[in-house]
Amino acid sequence: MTFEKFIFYVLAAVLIISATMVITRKNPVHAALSLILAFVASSGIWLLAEAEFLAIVLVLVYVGAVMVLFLFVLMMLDIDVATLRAGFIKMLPLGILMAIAMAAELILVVGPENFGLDKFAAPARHAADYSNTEELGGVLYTVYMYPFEIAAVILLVAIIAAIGLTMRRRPDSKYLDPANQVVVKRKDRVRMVSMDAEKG
Amino acid sequence: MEFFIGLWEALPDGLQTVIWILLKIIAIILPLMICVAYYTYAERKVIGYMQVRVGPNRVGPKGWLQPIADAVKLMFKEIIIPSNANKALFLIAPAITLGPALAAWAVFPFDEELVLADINAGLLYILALTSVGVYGVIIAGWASNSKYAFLGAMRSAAQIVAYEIAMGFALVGVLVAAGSLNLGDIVRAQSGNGGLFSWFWLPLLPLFGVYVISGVAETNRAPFDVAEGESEIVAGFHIDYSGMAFAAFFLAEYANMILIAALSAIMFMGGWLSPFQGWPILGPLFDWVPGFVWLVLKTGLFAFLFLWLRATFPRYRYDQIMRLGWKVFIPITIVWIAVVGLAVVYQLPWWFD
Amino acid sequence: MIYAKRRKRMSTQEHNAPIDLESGKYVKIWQGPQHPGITGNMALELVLNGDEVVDCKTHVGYLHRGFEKLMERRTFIQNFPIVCRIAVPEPTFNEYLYAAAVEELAGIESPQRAQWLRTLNLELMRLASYLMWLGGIGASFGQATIYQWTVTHRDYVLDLFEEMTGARVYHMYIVPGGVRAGLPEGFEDRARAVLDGVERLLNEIEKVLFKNVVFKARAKGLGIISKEMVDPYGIVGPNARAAGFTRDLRRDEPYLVYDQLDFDVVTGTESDAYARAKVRHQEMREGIRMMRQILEQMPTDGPFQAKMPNVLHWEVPAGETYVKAECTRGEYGYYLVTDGSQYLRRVHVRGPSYTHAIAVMEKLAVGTNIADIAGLMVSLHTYPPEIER
Amino acid sequence: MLENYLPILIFLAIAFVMGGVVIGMGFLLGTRKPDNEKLSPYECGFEAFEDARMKFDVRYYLVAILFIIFDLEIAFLFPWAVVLDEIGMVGFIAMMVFLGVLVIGFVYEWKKGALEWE
Repeated sequence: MTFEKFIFYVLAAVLIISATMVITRKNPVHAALSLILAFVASSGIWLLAEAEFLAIVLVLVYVGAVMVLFLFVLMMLDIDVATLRAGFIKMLPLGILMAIAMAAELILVVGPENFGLDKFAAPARHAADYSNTEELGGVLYTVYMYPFEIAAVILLVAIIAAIGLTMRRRPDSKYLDPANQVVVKRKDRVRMVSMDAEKG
Repeated sequence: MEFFIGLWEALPDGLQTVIWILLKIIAIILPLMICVAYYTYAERKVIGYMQVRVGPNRVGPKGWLQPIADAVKLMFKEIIIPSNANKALFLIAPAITLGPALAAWAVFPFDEELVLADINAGLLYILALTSVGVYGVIIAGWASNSKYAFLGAMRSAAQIVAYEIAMGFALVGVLVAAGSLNLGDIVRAQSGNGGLFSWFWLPLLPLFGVYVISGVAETNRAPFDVAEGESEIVAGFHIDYSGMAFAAFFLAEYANMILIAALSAIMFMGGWLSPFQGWPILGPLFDWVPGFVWLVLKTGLFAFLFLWLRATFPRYRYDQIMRLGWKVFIPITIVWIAVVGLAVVYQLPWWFD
Repeated sequence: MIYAKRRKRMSTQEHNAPIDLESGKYVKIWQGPQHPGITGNMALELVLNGDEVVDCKTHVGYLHRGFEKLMERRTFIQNFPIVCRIAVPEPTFNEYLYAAAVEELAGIESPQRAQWLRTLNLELMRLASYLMWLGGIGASFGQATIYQWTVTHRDYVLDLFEEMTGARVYHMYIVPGGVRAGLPEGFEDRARAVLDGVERLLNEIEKVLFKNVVFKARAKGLGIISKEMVDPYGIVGPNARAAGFTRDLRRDEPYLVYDQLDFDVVTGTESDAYARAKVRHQEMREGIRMMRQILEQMPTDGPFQAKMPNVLHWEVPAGETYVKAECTRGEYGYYLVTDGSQYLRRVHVRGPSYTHAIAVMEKLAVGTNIADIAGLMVSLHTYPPEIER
Repeated sequence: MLENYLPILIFLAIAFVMGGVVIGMGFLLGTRKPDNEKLSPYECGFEAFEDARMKFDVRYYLVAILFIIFDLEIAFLFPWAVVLDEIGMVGFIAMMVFLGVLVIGFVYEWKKGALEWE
């Protein structure tokens, strides 16, 4: 077993264990932390496949941004696990059915017939100065320009949808516009009054 | 002596490499820790003088041993774990904060050839690691099970939302100008006959400003120290920490400050390059100075700037940071990326030809 | 359009609904008594919705020492060491008011020179207290440097006190019938030097704090006291002046020698934290101007102590009086009742902190961000020891 | 390429071990005399009103969602920045269109007041 393989198995084990913990831990915060660990482990596996850009971006975007907010929402919501579990038994048969269906689909699509080791040769090892990012950039903005622009439109839709769904105003808030605050001059605030003393 | 050489040669190749790497890592971490210790001393002295007082001057000559005394004191202090805190997470949080702050130095080029791991995606790696560091703050705030700590964690998350986009855009500007994610290549792209005017701070001036300010925010320093906010939420996320558990947060904060200062030097101030490179008389005059010295000087400049900022500014409220990030920095950076992009496409002299 | 209207109505209903702590929407949190953002020892019980304060309840009593009762069991002269402890950072106003009230009841007239010395002492105290406060407003917004600067200069002012009275904090200088001592030789020049230093400091603070973008962004619009609020809430002093009232006892009902001094009343137009800070900053300059005049015009010889009866067996005639003066926080009053014996019958001290720190604070805190509570509290300039005496 | 990552792997391991060592040292050297009163949670000198694990109303949900979207956008910018000098004007225009679409979204959220955090 080479060192690389060893690392792969370690990461794979961490990934599987943490992924299992995501759905088994009772405390949602622990589950979210396990999910983060799963992301980190899968990022390591991608790195082993020499996809350094994707690996690091996975950490950067998912661990560094998405999960921070996810974790935060979980911490704040104070989820009542009991109510979540209320319909567990009732829904169990449907759940199992769905799980079997999904598993079957997965096996059909990514099963050994399509993704077996004999179907794919091991990726060629690249030299030390090989830049995965450059390879990606070279095609993404030229050959795949159209899907790339579609991605922009999808992100735009996401922005508009987010605003449409969650925007709410608070008429009672004492919000202050910082722009107005910083333009204040001394004469706006202080006035000197010169008056004669009243002889007491 | 010969025994050791023999022993060394008897080791398998793989182990030799690993030992070499370990030695190099120690050669990075140890000086870094000393820098952190004396950075805290420098902070107290500099801010002391700015506040018309002398700062620490009792332990050792002129207070030079103060950081050592602080470290020893913290080591012997009790680590208190509040009874309703989440014990495991409470103790993991400081390690999560400290780990990335140290590991980010792995790809840092100290000189032309002086780099531990010369990876292509160096900048991305540092960005990814520093974004992981925030988990320490959030987990600490949640695990302490105290409302002030929790408020600190909440603000920390708000802060990321506020500055990280602008910081990312600013870095993209640097990448466009340098054409590489490798930190060494970014420095090499700045070498030219103009000396310090060949560096990126001039063509990327708006991005430079945005990056330095976001860097201060990233390290949780004044005026963006809302996650700690002494007068507001007491000490924020680390309110319940004591002893070495607190020291870990402290070490991480200062290691991060040095990192951000050094990164600013690398990306905008020409890293190890001499400021007089290519100048008629001064250029050859300063040729003998090793690049590492220039890098340290530049890093020191930014490190001093962080202290200066702390002594000068009141604290922002975190919705104001958000306004700053989204309404001021993002428009600036987007426009400037377009400008730099055009300059690169048309190979505008003197920086992009 | 209709949708927008309905939504607006819904949210106002939500706002008017009483705060139901059990709804799980709100969080209760203590700020104080042990909190760096609280002046002195008092506690705020904050109800938060997110980070917005929706309700604020003040808890006082940590510093209750029962001064008013204690004073009824001591002779008139024995009360002197006590009164100055009522408001820790500015004891002199208590000394003056108590002395003035006793003098009025006993029918004693203090000599002219003592009046000048008292005015000088009170104005120095005002300066020292404002210096500390100015540092506090900086520190509460996270600017610790100002605090160090102002405390340094406050120490120089305390040096002057030491020369003048022999003590730095609790001077017990103003006694019934006059003051305890005249000025030492060369005091005027040293005092002028200190005042020049403070004036330079004020110019620097103007640049560093009042022109700072972050300070403006934090303090402007924070805790606005409207003109209508001033009288119902009993707001006095700089807090009321910042709201536009030209109310200053030194001007309106001059006591001591204020009618012989030339000074301006500083008023603001909108009483937010920034204006309150600015008004006080400007009042410090006025105070310095006044002290320069005092040092110039003060009689250098003559008695500083009126002829007094034996104070150890001093029986003050029966009567009652209310004496007031303008302290740094506004109108400060002593109500004394005597019954002709050696002891006071009843004392009541009316300090401005009582209304400012309790009623006004509870009102202004609602709707602000929890980050601004410390700044708001400091901007009202209250002393918890004076609230509960 | 992977050999470059070996030092990083070791460095990461050491960095996190360092974190553990620092805390372990605190436990090893520091005193440890816990008692109920010392460990009891408190808030500014009082006992806390309720558990700190509370429901918390955060004002910046919307900005946070927008943040994630823009973070993804930055991920698209990195490869572009690296290869811009190779792909030239075509790549530049492609990215400007991409950014333009997102700037429309940005202007929209600005005008809608989504960035006004009350």
